[in-house]
Amino acid sequence: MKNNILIIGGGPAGLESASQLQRMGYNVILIEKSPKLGGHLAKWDRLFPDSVPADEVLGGLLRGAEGVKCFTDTDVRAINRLDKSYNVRLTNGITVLSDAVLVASGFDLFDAVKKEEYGYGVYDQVMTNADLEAYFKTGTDRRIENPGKIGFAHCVGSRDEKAGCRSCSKVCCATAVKQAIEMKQAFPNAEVFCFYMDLRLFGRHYEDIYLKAQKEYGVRFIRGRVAEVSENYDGTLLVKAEDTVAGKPLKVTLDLLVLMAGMRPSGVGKAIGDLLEMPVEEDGYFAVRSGIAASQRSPIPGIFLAGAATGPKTLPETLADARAAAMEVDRYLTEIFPDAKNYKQLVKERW
Amino acid sequence: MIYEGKQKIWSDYQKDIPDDHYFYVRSCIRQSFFPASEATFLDITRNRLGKDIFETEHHTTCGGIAYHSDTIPQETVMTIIARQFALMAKHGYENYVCSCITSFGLYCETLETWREFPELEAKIRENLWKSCKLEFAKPKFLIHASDLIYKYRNQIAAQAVRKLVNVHTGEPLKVVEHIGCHYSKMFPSKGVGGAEYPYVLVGMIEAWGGEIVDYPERRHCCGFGFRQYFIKGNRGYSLSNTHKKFESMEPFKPDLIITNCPGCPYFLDRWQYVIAESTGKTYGQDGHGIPALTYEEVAGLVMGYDPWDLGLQTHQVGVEPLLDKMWVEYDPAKKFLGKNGKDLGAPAPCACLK
Amino acid sequence: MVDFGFGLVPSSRINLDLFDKDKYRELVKIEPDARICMACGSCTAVCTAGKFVHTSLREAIEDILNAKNDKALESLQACQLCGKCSMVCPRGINTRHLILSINKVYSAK
Amino acid sequence: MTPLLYLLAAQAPDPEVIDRIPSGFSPFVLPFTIGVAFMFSWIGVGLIRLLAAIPKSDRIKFAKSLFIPKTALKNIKDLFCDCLFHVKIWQRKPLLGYMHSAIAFGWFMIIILGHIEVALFVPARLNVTRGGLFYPIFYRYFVWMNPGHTTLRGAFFFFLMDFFLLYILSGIALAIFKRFRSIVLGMRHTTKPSLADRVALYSLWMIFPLRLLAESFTADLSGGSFLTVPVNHFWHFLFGDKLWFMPTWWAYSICLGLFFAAMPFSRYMHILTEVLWILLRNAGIEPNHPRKGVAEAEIYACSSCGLCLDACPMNVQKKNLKYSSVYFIRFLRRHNEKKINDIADKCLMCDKCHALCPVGVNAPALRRAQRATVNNAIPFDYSYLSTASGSTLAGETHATLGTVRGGTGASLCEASGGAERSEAVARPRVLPETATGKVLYFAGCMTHLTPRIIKSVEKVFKAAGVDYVFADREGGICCGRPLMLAGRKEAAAKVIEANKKMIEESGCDTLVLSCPICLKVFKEEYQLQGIRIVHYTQFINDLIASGKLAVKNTGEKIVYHDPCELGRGCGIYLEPRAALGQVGTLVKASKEYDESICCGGSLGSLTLDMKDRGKISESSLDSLLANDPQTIVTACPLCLKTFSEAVSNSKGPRKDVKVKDFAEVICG
Repeated sequence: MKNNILIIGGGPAGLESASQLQRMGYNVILIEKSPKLGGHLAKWDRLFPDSVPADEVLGGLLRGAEGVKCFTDTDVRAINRLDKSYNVRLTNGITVLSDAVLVASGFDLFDAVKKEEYGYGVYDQVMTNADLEAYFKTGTDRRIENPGKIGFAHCVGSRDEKAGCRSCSKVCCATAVKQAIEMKQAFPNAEVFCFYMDLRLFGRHYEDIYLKAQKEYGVRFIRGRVAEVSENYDGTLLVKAEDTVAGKPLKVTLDLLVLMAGMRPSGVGKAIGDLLEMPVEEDGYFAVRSGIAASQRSPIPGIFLAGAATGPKTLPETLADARAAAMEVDRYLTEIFPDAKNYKQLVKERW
Repeated sequence: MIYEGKQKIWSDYQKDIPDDHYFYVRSCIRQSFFPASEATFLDITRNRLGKDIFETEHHTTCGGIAYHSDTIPQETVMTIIARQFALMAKHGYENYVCSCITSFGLYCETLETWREFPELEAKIRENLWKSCKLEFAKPKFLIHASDLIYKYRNQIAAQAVRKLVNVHTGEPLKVVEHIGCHYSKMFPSKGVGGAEYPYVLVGMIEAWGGEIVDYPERRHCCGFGFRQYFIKGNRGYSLSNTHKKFESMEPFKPDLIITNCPGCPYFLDRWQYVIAESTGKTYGQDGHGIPALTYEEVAGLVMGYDPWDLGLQTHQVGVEPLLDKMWVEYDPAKKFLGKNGKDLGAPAPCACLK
Repeated sequence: MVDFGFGLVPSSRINLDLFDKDKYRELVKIEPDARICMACGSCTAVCTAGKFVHTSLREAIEDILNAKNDKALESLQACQLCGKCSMVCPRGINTRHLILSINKVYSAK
Repeated sequence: MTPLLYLLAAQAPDPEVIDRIPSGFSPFVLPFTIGVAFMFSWIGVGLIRLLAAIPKSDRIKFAKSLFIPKTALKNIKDLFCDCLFHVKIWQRKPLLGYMHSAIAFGWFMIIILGHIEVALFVPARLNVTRGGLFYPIFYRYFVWMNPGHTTLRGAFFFFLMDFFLLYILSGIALAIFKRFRSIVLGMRHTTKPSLADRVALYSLWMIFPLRLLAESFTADLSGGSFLTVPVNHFWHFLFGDKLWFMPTWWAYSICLGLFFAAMPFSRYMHILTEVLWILLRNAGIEPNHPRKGVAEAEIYACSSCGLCLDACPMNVQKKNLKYSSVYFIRFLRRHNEKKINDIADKCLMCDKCHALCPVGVNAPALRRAQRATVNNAIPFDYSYLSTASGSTLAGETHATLGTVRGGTGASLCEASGGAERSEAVARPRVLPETATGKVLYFAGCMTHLTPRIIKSVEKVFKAAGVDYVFADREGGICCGRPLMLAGRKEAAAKVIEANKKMIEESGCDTLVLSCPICLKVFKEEYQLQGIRIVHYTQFINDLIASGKLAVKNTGEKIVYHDPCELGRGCGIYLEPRAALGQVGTLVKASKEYDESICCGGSLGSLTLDMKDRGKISESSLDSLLANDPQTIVTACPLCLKTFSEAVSNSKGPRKDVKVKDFAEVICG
């Protein structure tokens, strides 16, 4: 008998776990709320640290998930937990009886408007990391016209309790360094500044791009959070921060400021979580059975988690997490689920 | 600048302002700096808008100046404040309107502190009873006087005899708005429009036909800063603050500065004189300064009050060029006449500031 | 002019708009390592001269980038070129040449 | 010798040689005469300019030196050994030495013998007005051998002339061969010749074959020996009775003319300048400017032989060849400022090129002088060095410095050393007057980055019961050598002055240094009267030799690395080896003693980057590990740190090799 598995979310985590579970012989149904598969990856141009085209990676994921039943533009309307399975009614009218649910609802980019002092949506020359990726993809953005001085503000909506997020978003430092290099490549005469609190370049080759940004591109790294931004008479930006290494306040006039919006728990994911009664932690991300030993299992039996639904992750981490989640689903469906008699006991022991 | 972006933020920071029955508390220093402003406020609200505004001669200072100068224990300040509130309740009011920003900030701070620490509130209640035999009460609405003018800005515009427009060019006047720091920087949600893009004064200017100038150092303090000003040795810092603001707004060529705090119009006005006389630099047109007015004064001007009744002669920076631009009729001979018609004497002319 | 007994206080703020691009380009041309400092402070910590007077290559690099060229020279004028800093620099910056180069480029008016 | 020759002449009453051309002139001599006249006038003017650029005191010193017997003898010896026989090259690369001496000595002899022949047979022609400039050179053209009157004396000269011609030709053949296959002569790299070099070089190659040709064509008329006569017969066999020999003499003269005309602009200028340089060098005159005065003689004395190319440790990478001393000197000659500075700054100052130079050109000193022209002007402020005085600091330094007496004082030192550490004052540390130790140990900046050296040295001192004072336990000031290496002689003087004061006030009689960089400058610049300045390798070797320090031989296979400043810099090669021989088995490195390869960590280079230094470390390790030692021992903190890092960063079995300091190995 082929078990039905419902995967919620068609981003990298959802696609990768769908592909793995399908290979294992399960009947996988994937739903995606937006009209397109790929999540944030579909909107990104190149990926750190090696500037691999995002389309290439996404293409591989989509090829892997070929044959999976995918419903785009589809959300969950209602969920009923039966004895062991879930009866899920979708917004497209279809009802799925699913033996396991994998939530891969990902993350939302922090809404940079909320950092009022940075003036995103108010000042003409302020944009976000996502806007810049869109520019790299399309080649047009009204804000970018041969900028002479470009700033990157790290930690926008990350490590900022006032913005509702105490933790680090993990990917912004590397993204900022990558984008700084790309902007220097596009505009070799530009001066580029990165305003950081700590450079959290923990991954393999990440330090290399940092060095490259300094050595080959002359990117200036300033240790200090951007504190406020104003617009000058000529439309340029006046940016203030402290150079905490020098221990002095600092100001600079910029032609463009890119805000490195961090990761926030997905709003859509939260709604689905509510339907499933999934617990969330203080940081807004879904709680897991054990952060170390069982980080792809929800505290609720039969519900699994993959990717940024359980906290900020880089893309390779997300994909590894998705594969691990697929293994967890498989273990559950072979070891616990089929034993109708001892199901409750087994869940107690092994979940 | 994307106007829609600011509108979106403004819509997030709206506060409830009651329609009528206000208990009005004056500001200590405004009464000596710009005494006509409060009088104008009462005249507009009572006589032009027909509101019930009550004030009592028994209210005192809020204690803010002493508090910010670190010369008074917090409990004492809170008891003074509790007495003010008790007076309001005693007279049957629950909408507390204060004229001073320092007071407004301190009231907000005190109410928040009481909310966080009920045991402190209990203690103050006891203090109040022990010292004044008054019943403790808290206002239902805490409002700054500028909030009221903001609320009735459109009614004022309807009664206006002129707009904030340069009659010679037909262009709207360029107005710099400056809120007092303690209006919304401590508690953004307590101020109309929040702290980043405060709307309370912007709303008035828009309603009365002016154009807002958004200059880089708009967030910066006027330079009052209690300890910076009170001690002469620190006064240079106060001056430098103001200087920084003027340097920043200079390229925008503003016609007028509008403020809602006791200290701001005073320092933005007087320091222009000090900067001019000590460095030779002036920021208005042709060696003039930029008039820094209170919101009541601006409201009075658009509603057709006589400039000398509004107390515009108490400003160091001459307001005549602004009056000319707005086509306000005035009698230069009456500029320095007292209320009783006696000549107060004109101040000595400045060397640099016209 | 009137003396009020107080006046404008000079700002301690760094103004990056004053950064001397041309001189920096000259410096980087003769010593590209100037770019790769990550402000760890090892050089300052081991400095032989720094034991006696304030001496810091880390600060000097920072000062140049922060448009305070004269201060950069000040931070280096006690240097004895002993080379300890070059031995401890985790980025392998040729610190002695950098010090000489900063002096050459920035003391030329 | 000449009377003997006349004795031989006495046997022949009739003239043996007849002046064939009465005018003593033929147009073909013109190219040579013009060339050589040009060269001599050029050199004459150059010499006057050069001498004028030398300070007057040095000029007097130079003139006097020529008459001091000892110096004069050395001059003669050096002129013969260096200029003619190229003894230094012989010692290292015999084939190459043969090549150089064949050309130099052979040519020298031909010129001398030519003149002797003229003097013997047609003495009138030595007069300049009668062709003295060219006649001895083209002697064979101008004379006719009186048949039947040949004497033993004539045959003797014919033989000698042919012999030396053959000798030169063998050298030329090697030289031509070397151009194409230099490695056979022991050279991995050869210099790239400039245009003038090429003109002179190809002329030089042609001169002697053409001389053979010309002389062989006329050998039946003017005589010849075992070489020219058979060749002459061959020509007769080929072309018949009448030989048309004028073109050969023209060609010979043109080649000579070309060579001499190109000489002032080519490396061959060294042939004559070397003489002057040797005289100046032996007079003890040092250059005070990188290209004026003595330096000019020095740079023109460079023969561009290219031995420094292989000597230079940087040349493990081909891209660094352009920074070698030979090119530095070439650009000094050409006044190419940009390149001069680049090259001057790159050098590691390991001194190997100087040690190996056949003419003793001190290129590192020239580079230092060049650096001084740029770096001396940099404003520095060392006023802080003079703020401290011995008496003001005596009270608190006493405890910090910790005088150690024998083994028992150890705990005292450690206890009191830490106690006042927090009070380290912001002034140079000065020794207390109460310090009684006669031995002063100065670790130096770099040694403080390698605490194992300090620890081992102290351990050795305590074991041997040395009563010593540790001068810079809390850190001192720099010795001044790095400043000197950067060309900042004036700044160095200030640092030296401060240190000198500290040492003199200490009352020590022996100063022990663990850093060779310090050692060199202390020895050369400090002029510490009555204080013995020794490296710890020397000091410890003495301790072992005198039985004060007992060591145990572990049999460990040890290779010793000669630090540049210790070996080539101070000439200390044997003491460390003698001591190490007592604790282990010494194996050889492929390059050692004065040929030792710099570790790559040298403070000398101003611009060499990490990567390039790494390559040098690798090549130095290659040499050290040639005989599979277990341990590399060095006696310099910089070498120690550099090798330790290089070994730990390398791959494969090399990672297991231990890198230890000399004292570390001694104390086991």
